Amino acid sequence: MGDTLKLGFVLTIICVIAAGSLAKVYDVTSVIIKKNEKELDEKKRKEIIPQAVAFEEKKVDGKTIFIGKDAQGKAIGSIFKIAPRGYAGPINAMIGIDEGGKVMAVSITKLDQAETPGLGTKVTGPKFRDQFKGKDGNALILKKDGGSIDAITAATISSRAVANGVHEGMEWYKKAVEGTVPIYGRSEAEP
Amino acid sequence: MLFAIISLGGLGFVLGAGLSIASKKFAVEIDPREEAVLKALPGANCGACGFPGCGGFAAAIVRGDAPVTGCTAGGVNTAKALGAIMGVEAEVVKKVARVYCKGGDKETTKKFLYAGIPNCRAATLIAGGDKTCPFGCVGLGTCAVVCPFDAIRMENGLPVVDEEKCPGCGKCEKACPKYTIRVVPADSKVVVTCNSTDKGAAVKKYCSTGCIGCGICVKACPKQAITMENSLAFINFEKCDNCGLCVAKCPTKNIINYLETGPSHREEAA
Amino acid sequence: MSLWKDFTTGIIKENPVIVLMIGLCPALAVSSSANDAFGMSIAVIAVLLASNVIVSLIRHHVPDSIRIPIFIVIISTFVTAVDYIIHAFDMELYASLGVFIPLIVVNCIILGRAEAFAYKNNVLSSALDGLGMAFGFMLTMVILGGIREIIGNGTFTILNYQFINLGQGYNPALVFIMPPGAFLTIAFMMAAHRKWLKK
Amino acid sequence: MVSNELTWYMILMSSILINNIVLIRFLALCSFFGVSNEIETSIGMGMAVIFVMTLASASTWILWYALLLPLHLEYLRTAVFILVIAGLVQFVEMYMKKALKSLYNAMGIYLPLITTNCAVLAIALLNIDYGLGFVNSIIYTVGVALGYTLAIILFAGIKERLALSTAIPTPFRGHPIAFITASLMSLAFLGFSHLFGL
Amino acid sequence: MHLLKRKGFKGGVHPPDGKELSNAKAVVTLPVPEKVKIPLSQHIGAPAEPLVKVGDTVKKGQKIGEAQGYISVPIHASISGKVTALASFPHPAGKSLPSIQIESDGLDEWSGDVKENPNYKNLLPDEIKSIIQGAGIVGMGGAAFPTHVKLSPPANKKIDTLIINGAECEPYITADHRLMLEEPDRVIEGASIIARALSVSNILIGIEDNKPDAIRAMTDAAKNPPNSPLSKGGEVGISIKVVSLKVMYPQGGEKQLIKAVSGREVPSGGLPMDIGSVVHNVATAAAVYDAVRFGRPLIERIVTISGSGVNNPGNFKVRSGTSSLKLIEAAGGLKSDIGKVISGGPMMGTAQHTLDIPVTKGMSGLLFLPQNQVESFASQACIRCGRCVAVCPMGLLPNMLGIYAELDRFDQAEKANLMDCIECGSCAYVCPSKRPLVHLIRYAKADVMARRKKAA
Amino acid sequence: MSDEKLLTLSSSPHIRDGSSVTSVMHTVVLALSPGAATGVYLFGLPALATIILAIASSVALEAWMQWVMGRKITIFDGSAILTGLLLAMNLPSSSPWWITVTGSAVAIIVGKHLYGGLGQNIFNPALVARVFLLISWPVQMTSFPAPSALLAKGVDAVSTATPLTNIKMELMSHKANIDITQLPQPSTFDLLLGVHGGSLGEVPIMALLIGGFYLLYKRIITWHIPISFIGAALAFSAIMWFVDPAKYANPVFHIMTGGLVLGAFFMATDYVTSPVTNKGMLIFGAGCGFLTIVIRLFGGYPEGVSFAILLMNLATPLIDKLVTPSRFGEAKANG
Ligand SMILES: Cc1cc2nc3c(=O)[nH]c(=O)nc-3n(C[C@H](O)[C@H](O)[C@H](O)COP(=O)(O)O)c2cc1C
Ligand SMILES: Cc1cc2nc3c(=O)[nH]c(=O)nc-3n(C[C@H](O)[C@H](O)[C@H](O)COP(=O)(O)O)c2cc1C
Ligand SMILES: Cc1cc2nc3c(=O)[nH]c(=O)nc-3n(C[C@H](O)[C@H](O)[C@H](O)COP(=O)(O)O)c2cc1C
Ligand SMILES: Cc1cc2nc3c(=O)[nH]c(=O)nc-3n(C[C@H](O)[C@H](O)[C@H](O)CO)c2cc1C
Ligand code: SF4
Ligand code: SF4
Ligand code: SF4
Ligand code: SF4
Ligand code: FES
Repeated sequence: MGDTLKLGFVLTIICVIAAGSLAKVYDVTSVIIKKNEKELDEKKRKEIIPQAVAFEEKKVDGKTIFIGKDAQGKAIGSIFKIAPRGYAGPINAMIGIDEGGKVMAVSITKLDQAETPGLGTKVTGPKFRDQFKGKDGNALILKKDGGSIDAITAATISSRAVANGVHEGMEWYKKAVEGTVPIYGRSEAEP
Repeated sequence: MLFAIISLGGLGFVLGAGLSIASKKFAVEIDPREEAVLKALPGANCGACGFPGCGGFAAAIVRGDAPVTGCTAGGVNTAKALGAIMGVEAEVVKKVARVYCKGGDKETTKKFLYAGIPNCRAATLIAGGDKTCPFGCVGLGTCAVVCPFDAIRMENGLPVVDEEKCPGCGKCEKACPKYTIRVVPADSKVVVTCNSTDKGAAVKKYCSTGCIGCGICVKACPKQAITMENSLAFINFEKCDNCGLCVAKCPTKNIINYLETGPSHREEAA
Repeated sequence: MSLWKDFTTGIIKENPVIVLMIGLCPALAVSSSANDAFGMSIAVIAVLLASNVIVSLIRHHVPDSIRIPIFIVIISTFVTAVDYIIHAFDMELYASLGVFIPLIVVNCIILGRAEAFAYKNNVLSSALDGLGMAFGFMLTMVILGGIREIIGNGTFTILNYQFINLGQGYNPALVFIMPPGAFLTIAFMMAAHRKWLKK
Repeated sequence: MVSNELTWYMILMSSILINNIVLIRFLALCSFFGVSNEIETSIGMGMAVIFVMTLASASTWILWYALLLPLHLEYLRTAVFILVIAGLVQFVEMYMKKALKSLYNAMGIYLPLITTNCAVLAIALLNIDYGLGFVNSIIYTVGVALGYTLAIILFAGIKERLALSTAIPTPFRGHPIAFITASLMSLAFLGFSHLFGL
Repeated sequence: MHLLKRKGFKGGVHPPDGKELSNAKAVVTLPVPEKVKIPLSQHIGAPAEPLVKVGDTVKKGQKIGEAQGYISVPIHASISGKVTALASFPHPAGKSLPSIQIESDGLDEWSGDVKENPNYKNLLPDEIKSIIQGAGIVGMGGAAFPTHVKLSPPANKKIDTLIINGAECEPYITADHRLMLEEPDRVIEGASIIARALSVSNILIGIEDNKPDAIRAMTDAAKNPPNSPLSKGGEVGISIKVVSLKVMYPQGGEKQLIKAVSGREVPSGGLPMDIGSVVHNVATAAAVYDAVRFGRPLIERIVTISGSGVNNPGNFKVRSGTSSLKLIEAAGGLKSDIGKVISGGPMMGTAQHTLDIPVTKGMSGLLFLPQNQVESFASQACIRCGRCVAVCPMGLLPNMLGIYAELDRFDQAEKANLMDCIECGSCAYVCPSKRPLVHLIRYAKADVMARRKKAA
Repeated sequence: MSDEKLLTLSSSPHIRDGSSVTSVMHTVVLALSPGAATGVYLFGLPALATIILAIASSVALEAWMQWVMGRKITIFDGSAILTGLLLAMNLPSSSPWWITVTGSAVAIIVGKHLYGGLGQNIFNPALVARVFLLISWPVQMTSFPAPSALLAKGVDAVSTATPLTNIKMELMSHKANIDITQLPQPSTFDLLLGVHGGSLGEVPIMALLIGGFYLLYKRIITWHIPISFIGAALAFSAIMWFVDPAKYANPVFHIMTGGLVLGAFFMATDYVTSPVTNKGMLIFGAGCGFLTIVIRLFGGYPEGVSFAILLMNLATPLIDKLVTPSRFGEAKANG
């Protein structure tokens, strides 16, 4: 029995040391991780609306949108997520829409999708994404479908998914958000 | 932090204590000697011991089902090592494979053209093999194929054993349909390399080097080590002291003295 | 001399992945680009070195019957630490290595070395052995990842620096960055290694 | 990707065929290559994996949601999980060896191999990462283990045939040709990719 | 007209039969040879022991070799004359084996032991069996298994059917065909005697339907058996039925024949008697008739000499021990470029290395193939086409047996039912990779048999 | 020591049926030629170039491999020609040369000779190559020039989608009201002749069927695999069609499109990679047919024949192990 206790004891000590050190590592790194994650999100939003200095989070119709504001606190655009179904699952994109109801930018990072590498993943490239800039309405769908977006060769499905996603996002935005969100010139001081 | 220490520590304690209890409660005896034996074996997994690989042999030794001398591949040293582990004295003689036929392609006649599998045992299923001599080496090299130590090569339709590589595992002997390759004590160097018990006249018809049973060697041997059995000279290893006097006398040059051929010399020195 | 041998065996003669065939999972799973492969190797080096050293240090105080759980605790501590550190400093690498960082715990190389070497040898030897094995792992990983990335993507990137870019004219063979390509590449590496060692 | 929204047979399809743990996800490779020389042993290995994985998934899931998460000890996850798995396997092995000799001979001898089988830990972790409920975790685990069993049995069949071939070029004999085979198996399994939109 | 499935079995092949070379040639009885070399081993089982010395004079039909044990038969002089040698001579089996050489005195006198038995119809089964054994009768269908053994099943095996094998499925061989055509009565009578020895009343005679004339002759003979021994004396009447069989090699294989004529399947590893059947060749039946009716031992048989290597193929009745050189002469000599000589048919026969071999009781034919018909040995890896599997009449996997044998994996081969193989050669015949499957199988069988013997 | 001419001795049987590996392979090549010729007729010179290049590179690579390994060079046994031809028939007629050559290399080196050459491989070499190429270069491997008249320049011919791709695209659009019956598709007659987009050798169904029946007639192949393959595909697609004709195409359409006929008669029947017993072949064929339809209807790829055959190839050793012929005398052994 003494032996048993001894073994248990040794292992306990090791575990205690391990747990202690892990707790320490966690304490140190978790702060950095949280900061990094926040910065990353911020960075993404900044990329979509570079002029914005601050973002306001708002829930509309069950969806989170971020309203970007300039130095004067004026709303200059909104950012929200879309997740159209692509070739291999959802493509988690973010789009920004300016005060005139036109697309400011579409952001899709490599981590946001699972399309075929070298094929569907091309939707993450600027060449495809930048086509959406400054467009609205039916211009947002693929040329094949009557719009103005060029599909990626041999990845029509992914391209169409993104285009339709952006288009539907825009429709939703117009319907649900317009009027409830104070952009379009009206400024509102922060409380 | 506190929770962390308590939970992981607790888990550690439970596991440590639990495992130690369990290992006692469920203990199953494993013989440490088995591991030691396995380590002492050469690990060629040749199977010559008759067990499935070295592991099987090790288990058998520990069970007492196999002798410590069972590993022919390992030779004397292995046997000694195993003897030390198992606490028994090993007594082994170094063995080697020797070819008991000297009638290659050049010396012998064929009775037909063989069209079949290049395997000596398979070939003897067809009219006993294509050589006119019913006792001679078939020459298709099955012994060389089965040798796990790559110690046999074929020359002039006969196997040649590299004594240095051959540990005397006996696989070739088992594979040979004619018993023309045999594992014998390595220090018996003078060998009658014929297997034919036909009468001299018959042998002469089909082989220019076969033993014709003339008996000259019997007379030449100062040790009375040679006897004539069924028209074939037979050397008793126990009596023969490798003097080689018979070699010079044999009219068909059938007797070979391995002392004078390469590899065995060096081995003797070592 | 013997120390040098402790170090080099792991790199070539007993290369963990292509000779000992251990630690295969991370080697194949995170080698679709040289960058990931490199990052993974660094993580493995850190864990392997640290665990070998610690195990070797405490080896006289470890009761035989619970050595495995003790090793596991030690290793998993380092692995978790490495996991958090990567998470903190390279988000993208963290995302692509994914579940394979915690899996370093069960990577047979680490436990295997702890058990087979560090548990029986002094600290210096163990450290060198760990380093050698880890470098062997890294070498295989970078070559494997490099081949796969060059053929399958037309690029070769380490630490986010692009060394090779075959450009637009090259049509990458996508299969190389997919699962079959990993198995295929490592098979050829093994065969080449054998052929090379035989000579 | 597996999630709680999928029906049970979709989870199975995904884990057995589409994301086959060995051929597509690269887990459990050591035993896949090591214990696949005969169909019979590979079946034993498969059974052992199914058993251990299910046990491990269930216990780690409970530990996570009942202990680590409430106490905010997420960072102990790896250490706790692997300890529990290792301990579990060792208990099971010892118990079987003593009490269930015939079962032990059929699959117990493969148990130690499983401790270091990264798939067991991986699935325990993935159950958490995917946020699967308890039942879905078990379904997913069983699916993964079945996928492993399927792959290793097919592989063992092929390897038995390869063992009868004396014509494989020397540098490729043994492991390299086994990897080539795994590569081509994986190629064939890519045919299942995106099955049912998964 | 083939609405009804013709009688046959599963698998099999259709080699070109070459029978047209000799099936229209009536049997020619060769003159008494001046010298015979009679091997002491002409059957399966222990060889006979010689009863004569060099210099002894012997008469035709005199016993010159004594059977050794139960599975063995005596050997008889096939000519009258003087014993001139007791030595080893080439034997169709390939090696040289002990034989008795007799030089003829030209008289061809029967030994006094040979006595007619006009009352043979009243013989009891045991008496018939001992006459058959004493006459040295062995199966003439190829295997040369002592006939009396097959007639004495253990008490627990109830035999209800006698099957007479007139299939003669081997290409080229026409000896049985001519026998059935020319002397159907002898066959029917012999079959009836065997039936009586076995106490069965049901005789089925299987003949491939490429021999319609033989089927007709046998059917006629069977319809009114000249003096059927069993129909007399108040015992049960016997029924003799001729069954026409699908032409398919190896229809004459015992197990295949039984399956075809009676639908019964001999269990794996079993014997025909396990399912109440006994099979005998037509020539065996005729020999039984000669022995029981006339007291004559088995000293002559019909041999087909054929193949495109001989000038004049034909069927010859010859004394056992006659040199094959005599037969060649009778068949008009050889064309120059003979490459292969086969005792028996091309599918199962044994290749010979000399032209001078003695005729034995089991030799149904001698085949001479010119060099350009000799198959060269150029085998490749198995391409797994499955043809061998499809044709194997025993339902085996010949491709796997071959591979196992090649790798010396005899245990695996044995598990794959190696020992069920009847060595019919169908598999090797169809293999596009020209794999020597039968040779490989024999190689493996030899090993398994040696091990079984050692274990026993 | 003597000059006397010796007789030859071998084991029985002493006669052979005259078939040989070479003659078998050449017969299959002959049987494929109507299909290949129609392919060339439909897609013009580029198709011819692809065929010639595939065959030439396969044969050359086989010779090279055998030379490197120090083996006997057996390029004239026809198996490399056949592999090359079948590979070409599985490619779009417009394949760039490097795709064709890479395909041959994968087929001959990885698919065949690493396993030890003819008879030893586990997977169908041509299909290994095709799937390898499809996954590596999906753009090139799924761009099919429209068929045009003889000698048309394929280079600038318009690309068309195959009938199966049409359907897959519709399904993948995730629209609410999918109705594939409304899609423009070639007529049955055009399908028979092969006047639509697709790999150069898979479209001419009629010509392929002629070749397939020739193989059956010559007894190079047996009916088991083609019939069970097509039968299973027919049965399973019919069930799904009854379930929802708007989402699942009718069974006849399934048989006549894609590589099903080519696969069923010429590729699934490859001796080396399919089971040896008739029962095994039935299981194998049925598995191929079922998996083909599963992949077509529910998978990510429009076409599933290649994958289905490869998947069944990898089950072949197991099938051969489990499904053995009924042994003579076994059934009644205990009865
Ligand atoms: C291996 C493979 C991967 C594919 N991956 C994608 C993909 O990621 N995104 C996509 O839209 N289509 C993908 N496809 C679908 C085809 O490329 C399909 O033919 C294409 O989407 C049709 O577009 P096209 O009309 O531009 O040729 C893939 C196809 C294959 C064979
Ligand atoms: C493949 C094969 C083919 C045979 N063909 C014949 C045949 O055509 N005619 C025949 O009488 N016996 C043939 N036999 C021998 C029979 O199996 C059986 O031994 C014989 O008919 C028994 O009669 P017996 O003892 O009178 O010879 C063949 C045997 C085998 C294995
Ligand atoms: C194209 C084709 C299809 C066939 N289909 C069948 C079939 O579905 N069922 C069947 O029993 N026989 C079918 N047969 C008949 C076979 O050729 C053969 O008669 C039968 O399979 C017997 O073969 P077995 O000796 O392997 O039993 C078919 C023949 C051909 C040429
Ligand atoms: C009926 C038949 C079908 C064949 N099909 C293929 C095939 O689909 N692909 C291929 O590479 N070889 C095929 N071959 C050729 C040959 O079997 C192939 O090269 C071997 O797989 C190589 O070992 C076929 C041969 C035959 C007789
Ligand atoms: S006579 Fe002797 S040496 Fe000559 S071949 Fe025969 S056994 Fe060999
Ligand atoms: S010694 Fe025996 S096995 Fe070796 S080649 Fe001669 S006959 Fe064959
Ligand atoms: S395996 Fe035997 S029984 Fe079967 S076909 Fe071949 S020789 Fe005949
Ligand atoms: S017939 Fe020949 S090539 Fe075909 S499966 Fe049988 S052994 Fe192999
Ligand atoms: S099983 Fe995954 S690394 Fe060994």
